[in-house]
Amino acid sequence: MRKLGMGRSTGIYVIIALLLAVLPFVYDDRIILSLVMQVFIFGIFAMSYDLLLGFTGIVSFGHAMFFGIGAYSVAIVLNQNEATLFYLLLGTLLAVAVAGIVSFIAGVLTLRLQSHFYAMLTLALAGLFMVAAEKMRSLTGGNEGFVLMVPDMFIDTSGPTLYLTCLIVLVVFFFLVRRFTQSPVGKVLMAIRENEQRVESIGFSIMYYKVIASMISGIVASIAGVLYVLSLQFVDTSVFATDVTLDALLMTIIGGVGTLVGPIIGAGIIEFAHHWLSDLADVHWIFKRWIILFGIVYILAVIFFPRGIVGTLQEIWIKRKYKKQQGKEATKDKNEAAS
Amino acid sequence: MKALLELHDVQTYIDQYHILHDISFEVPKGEVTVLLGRNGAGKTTTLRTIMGLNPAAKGSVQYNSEDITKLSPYKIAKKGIGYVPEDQGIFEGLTVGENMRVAMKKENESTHERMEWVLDLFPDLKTFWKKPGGQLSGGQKQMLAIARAYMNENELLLIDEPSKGLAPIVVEKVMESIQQMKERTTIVLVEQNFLMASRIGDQFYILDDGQTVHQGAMEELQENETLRKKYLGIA
Amino acid sequence: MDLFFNLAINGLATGMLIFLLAAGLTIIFGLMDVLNFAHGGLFAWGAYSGVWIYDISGSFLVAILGAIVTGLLLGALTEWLIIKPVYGNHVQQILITLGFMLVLSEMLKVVFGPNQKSAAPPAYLDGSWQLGDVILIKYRIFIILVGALVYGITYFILKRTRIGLIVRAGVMNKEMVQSLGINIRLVFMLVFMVGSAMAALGGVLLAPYSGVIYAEMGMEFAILAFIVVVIGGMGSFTGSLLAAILVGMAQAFMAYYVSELSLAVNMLLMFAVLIFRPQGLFGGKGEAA
Amino acid sequence: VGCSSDDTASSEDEGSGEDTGSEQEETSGEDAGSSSEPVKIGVLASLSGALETYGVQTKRGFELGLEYATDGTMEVAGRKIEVVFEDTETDPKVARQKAIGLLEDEGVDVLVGSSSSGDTKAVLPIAKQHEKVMVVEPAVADSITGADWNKYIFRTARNSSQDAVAGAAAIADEGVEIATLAPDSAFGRDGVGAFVNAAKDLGADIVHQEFADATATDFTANIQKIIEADPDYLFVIWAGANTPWNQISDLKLQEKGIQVSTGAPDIAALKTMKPLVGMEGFTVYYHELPENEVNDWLVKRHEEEYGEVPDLFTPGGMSAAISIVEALKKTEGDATADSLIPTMEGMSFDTPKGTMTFREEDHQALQTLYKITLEEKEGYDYPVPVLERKLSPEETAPPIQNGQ
Amino acid sequence: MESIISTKDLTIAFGGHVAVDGITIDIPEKQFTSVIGPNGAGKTTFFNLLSGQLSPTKGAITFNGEDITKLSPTKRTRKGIGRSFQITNVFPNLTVLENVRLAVQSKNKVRFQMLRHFTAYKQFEDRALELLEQVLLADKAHSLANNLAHGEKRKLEIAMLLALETQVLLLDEPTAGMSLEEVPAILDVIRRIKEQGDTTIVLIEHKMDMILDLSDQVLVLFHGQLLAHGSPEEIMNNETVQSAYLGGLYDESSA
Ligand SMILES: Nc1ncnc2c1ncn2[C@@H]1O[C@H](COP(=O)(O)OP(=O)(O)OP(=O)(O)O)[C@@H](O)[C@H]1O
Ligand SMILES: Nc1ncnc2c1ncn2[C@@H]1O[C@H](COP(=O)(O)OP(=O)(O)OP(=O)(O)O)[C@@H](O)[C@H]1O
Ligand SMILES: [Mg+2]
Ligand SMILES: [Mg+2]
Repeated sequence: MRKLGMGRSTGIYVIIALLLAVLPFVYDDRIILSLVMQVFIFGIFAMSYDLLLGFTGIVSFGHAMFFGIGAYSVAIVLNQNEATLFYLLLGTLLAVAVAGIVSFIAGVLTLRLQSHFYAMLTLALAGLFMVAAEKMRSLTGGNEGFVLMVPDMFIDTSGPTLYLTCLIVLVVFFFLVRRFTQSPVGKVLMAIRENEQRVESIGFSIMYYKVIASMISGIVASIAGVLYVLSLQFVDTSVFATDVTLDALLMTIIGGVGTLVGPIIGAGIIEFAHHWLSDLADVHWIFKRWIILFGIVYILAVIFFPRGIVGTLQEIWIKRKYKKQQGKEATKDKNEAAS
Repeated sequence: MKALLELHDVQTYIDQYHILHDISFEVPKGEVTVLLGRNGAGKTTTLRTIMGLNPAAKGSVQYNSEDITKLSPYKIAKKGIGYVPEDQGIFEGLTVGENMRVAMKKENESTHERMEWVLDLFPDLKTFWKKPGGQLSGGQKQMLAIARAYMNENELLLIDEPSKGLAPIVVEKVMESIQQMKERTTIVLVEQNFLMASRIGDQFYILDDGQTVHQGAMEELQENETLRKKYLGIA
Repeated sequence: MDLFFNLAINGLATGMLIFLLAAGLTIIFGLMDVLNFAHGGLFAWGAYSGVWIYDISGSFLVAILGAIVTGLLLGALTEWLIIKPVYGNHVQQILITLGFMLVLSEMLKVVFGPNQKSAAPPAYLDGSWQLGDVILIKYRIFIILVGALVYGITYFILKRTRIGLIVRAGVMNKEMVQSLGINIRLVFMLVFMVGSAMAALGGVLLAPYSGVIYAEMGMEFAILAFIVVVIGGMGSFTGSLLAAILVGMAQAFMAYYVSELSLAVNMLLMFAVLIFRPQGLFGGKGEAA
Repeated sequence: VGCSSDDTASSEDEGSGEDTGSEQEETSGEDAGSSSEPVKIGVLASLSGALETYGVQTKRGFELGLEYATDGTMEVAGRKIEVVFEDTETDPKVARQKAIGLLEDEGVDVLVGSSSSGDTKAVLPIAKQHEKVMVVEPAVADSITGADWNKYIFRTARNSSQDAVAGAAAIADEGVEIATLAPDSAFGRDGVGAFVNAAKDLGADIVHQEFADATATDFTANIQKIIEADPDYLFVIWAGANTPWNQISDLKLQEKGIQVSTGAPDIAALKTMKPLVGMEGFTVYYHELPENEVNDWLVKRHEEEYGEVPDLFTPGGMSAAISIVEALKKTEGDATADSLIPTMEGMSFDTPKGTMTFREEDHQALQTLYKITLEEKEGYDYPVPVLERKLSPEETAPPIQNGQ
Repeated sequence: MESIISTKDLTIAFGGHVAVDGITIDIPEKQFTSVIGPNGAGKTTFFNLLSGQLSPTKGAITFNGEDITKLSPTKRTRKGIGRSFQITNVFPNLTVLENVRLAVQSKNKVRFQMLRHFTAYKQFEDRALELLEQVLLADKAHSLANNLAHGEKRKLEIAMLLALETQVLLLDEPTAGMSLEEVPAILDVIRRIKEQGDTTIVLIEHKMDMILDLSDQVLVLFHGQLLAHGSPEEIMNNETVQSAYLGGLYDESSA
């Protein structure tokens, strides 16, 4: 039965992905399309965050670091060489390598401690990366960043090529990460989230698992950074900012911690809410202060959807099932009593 | 005699789960009432409902003829009800001494006397006075939980499985202490140690699947083997 | 030597200012285990309301009191509306307090206008004394004194009364504390109000210090406060004081002697502490004081 | 869906100044070239967030500029002018999205913006892709007309180098010893670099360069070092909220014979500079400084409209509007880049700051800057910039940095 | 008799307080050893040392002739020392079935498989369900562990331990808080394992009847030291044990 359910959800995801893939050919509001593309990019990023937070129970306050590593690796490689696909791939490999190494080190240093140490260490590291990007001005142009050339096929950032690339990367990583979370290793991660000490005493070394989670998460995040810089054709130190981490965090929480689709939906909600609320500025003066409304959305989300959108839906679904079951049992009891 | 505590048709939900279906019983003043029943029968939930920690959705809890069903836990506690929870409720980061201090509503002569009495009862607590509660052994935690509840002048004590994890000699001490407390305090006891329950209980209720299914005087249960077999699975 | 004194005194003053900022956070975080990202917002509101009151009343003392009252009121409101539903859940605390932070900062612009505001110390705290080549800036000495006072009073309350104990117990096991007849909800609210008032006090004192206040100041300084709390050891009140002073001093001396690294001082300090002494400089047994 | 922006300030609400462009009809962005169609201008500015004040100044200036340049008709060469303002939120990502929206969904012919250099840089490549002219205002980074420049980019704002040259002109002279203090960022470093060159050209000695953490609250160490260097002047380049002014005065720099000099900021920030009364420096604009009709009109209209005087970047917004309208007059309404670029290269136009000229090589507008002293004045709650002398466009012309 | 675990002068001190004090003991293979002693005697701490949760300040532990004093708990579990905990220690937000399945997975050494779906390991699930049947918890298989009553959690704890199929089982008060009715069922489970005869069991309990019923040998700890050591009968008749540990209660209960 579970197998069947799994197949069905996969089917639904594939259909949604296909619908999104034809979107740019039937709908030509470029601003919406580029917004959707941002949702893909931040969906990947938030998903990587959820792998840490939702599945392994690790909080990071410096996840932007990996995003920034991805962005700067590609930007610098493309800027220092020719803007060809080859160098793009090379930059991406560099991003993955650097993100992998940094997440490995951060993980090894702090993951044996309580989880907020990882949070704070990554915060510190992200800060140091930001300063480094600022200081290495010959490479990075300092905090004002630089405009970069991208391979020809991606020059039209609002065209379908980049859009489809982002979508494909999202879909691929979604299924990879999902498979990962449902693998035996994924199950151990969830167990670690629940009770670390107990995981050790049933024979798993938690350090390996936490470092694996940290690395995979960091690498996936760096891929999001790569796409981001492609979509922006510009990079500056703001990619390392705490705001970026907080965005991922908010997307994850709003969508539903520990659900994988949740963060992607969260990314969609935040990007679109942001867009629409800020666009309303002329309808009424209050919308000029749309940030207030945005903040209120967060507050209401916690109060009414404490487990995020997807988490809350799941909960409702489970409750329904339970009620039904109860109902069945009750009628069964009655029947028995009657006989 | 007027009952100190009465539960009428109490029903309790935890989240969406219907845990207590129909609990009714009376606790006469000055006696020890024992709740018995298998794992998951709802004993702990019943005590929590009385304390207001899982308030009843239907039915009522009367204390001193006053309806306390919907009161918040601290108000209920203030009315003179003490509680020893099943999981001991130790403040793990606070030392033994601090655990005791938090529990004391006020400090005066009588609490000092009580303190001495309690520390005589459980000398271990004195030894480990400055140790964080989280580092105590299982049995020591249990002692601390009981000791805390003894610190105040309570009219009613709800005690959930006090003998759990205690060495036989300490179990005996706890029994004695409950017997001493009985002179001043009414007690509701959840206890799996039948020997202990039968020695200090005056009357019993048996819970099953969230319902009170049987009640009687303690002697009745001691004498009636079929009853014991039926509800408790022991001879 | 004069140079050393100048740097040290200014470092100390900066440290005390950071401490005032972090003190509320430590209390709320250390005692109540609440990650309050709106702390910076409360701080900014303290600054704005204080400066506003100073402008209309002309009395710095009234301004300070006004900021404290603002802090208390906002603290009560925050606890009641925002924090109450999320005790014990860090993830939700982050989301809801960040949301509230946005509201608080942006409301500043609605109420006080979007421009930055200037603030100057009152005449009796303006200027400096010169002793040889050592320059004592009056306002900074004042900050050091206020910081010491706040520390002393808070330390006394935490050590000498049952309140600190009750709050910590309440965090470890709220149900049990309630079962002991304590209205932990009320206690939490009071503590939160005090923490917010400290933030507001920090805000109003910062205003003349840096000469200017702006709506985004909250977030900027809140991160600094968090860093100090971590360096000091989560929840250690004395730790925060010492860590704040350390950060203040480090900023002053690093800027002088290793100015290339001055951008990274805070992060490097935190990095070093996390690697070599992860429980924080003064953290240990979860002592609140 | 629902994203078509309604904030077009069309001629209907001319003179109302309020941005209630509610009667805006949908316009298709296609073939904007035909002369019956309105010319559409998209303005990117930080209308919320940290740079909100700058964004609002630009917006007001731009609206008034159109009004001025078209004599209130909001038409040029028979074509109506429509403006769409978009808020970049000082976030390059948003800036870019908004720019794409303006170009592709709104079909604007010319872009203007924006308040931060980062936002602007993120938009430069899009202007190029879409082959649309972009007038940069008020972002200052040199690289916009330098390394990151493309031929579609014009700038009415002054750039960092111009600031620096003006700053140098205000104080540097043969044998004068100068120390600098600036934030440790690209903005600060570029600015100091340009200043140092300009000051040296004028014969001054740079005795010390100090860079400070822009978010720091304590500048004691930095100021100590400057005191030790014992210059005649301290030239400060500062942007950002935590200002060093209080400490500069508390540590008695002036009494130690060190004169402080800097660029005067907008009025809100001037209020924080009370300790610097007497300072010599320069400014981009202060409404009492220029003497010309355009400025008189601006000050008057601005006071009517908003009840306050124009501020630092208001004339910039106005200049951008004027430059576009003037260019369109010359092309007779042809808003394509092909005809606008040659027209605008070398074009001179009258602005509240006097005549500006887009330099042919890098499209940077050469313009007047002002040497001032800050003085206390009756009726002002901030130190008032008082004119010492005008620094002519030629005098402040920055080096050409785009390799042309 | 072969000994499977031996300790030599095993000692641990927390600050000044010596919780386990120079214990030298051989635990015979495939036998049932019980550990008794007053509260705070150091029984749980002794277990923590054996299973690696704590490392000793002094002394050594050998397992199957190999020195394991420095090994992590994980390594020791893999080598064959499994334990249950005195305080309930499960994965609260996973279902009962998942709790057990994780242990089964560990037993089968599926550790770093990250690409196959977990349902590909159907046999794990079957085995987990089988274990839940054994401890009378099958009907709760799909509840969250968090929602179990106390006694039910104890049973889950045992199921997880059994899933590891280790050579040695360290049981720390497995039946504390379990209802009278169900204790016999759990005892049956333990007894069955004992009768299969290939597992070494070490049990901490305060229920004397259980100890008497099951044990081959009994260790008595007192203030961290090994006070006595012998057959159940010998121990019951030891006067010090009588007065310090049992008090009067035991006599009556056995009577
Ligand atoms: N938080 C909860 N959510 C859902 N169900 C719960 C929760 N807590 C308890 N239950 C269920 O309620 C029932 C009664 O639990 P309760 O703890 O009252 O039993 P008990 O009689 O005290 O059992 P024990 O003797 O094992 O302590 C059990 O079946 C348990 O699974
Ligand atoms: N982590 C620790 N830090 C400090 N002291 C500890 C720690 N763990 C245990 N102790 C102390 O060591 C002593 C032995 O504890 P242990 O838990 O081994 O007792 P036990 O024999 O299992 O008792 P019980 O029957 O009550 O479970 C106790 O006094 C306890 O307070
Ligand atoms: Mg129970
Ligand atoms: Mg024990």
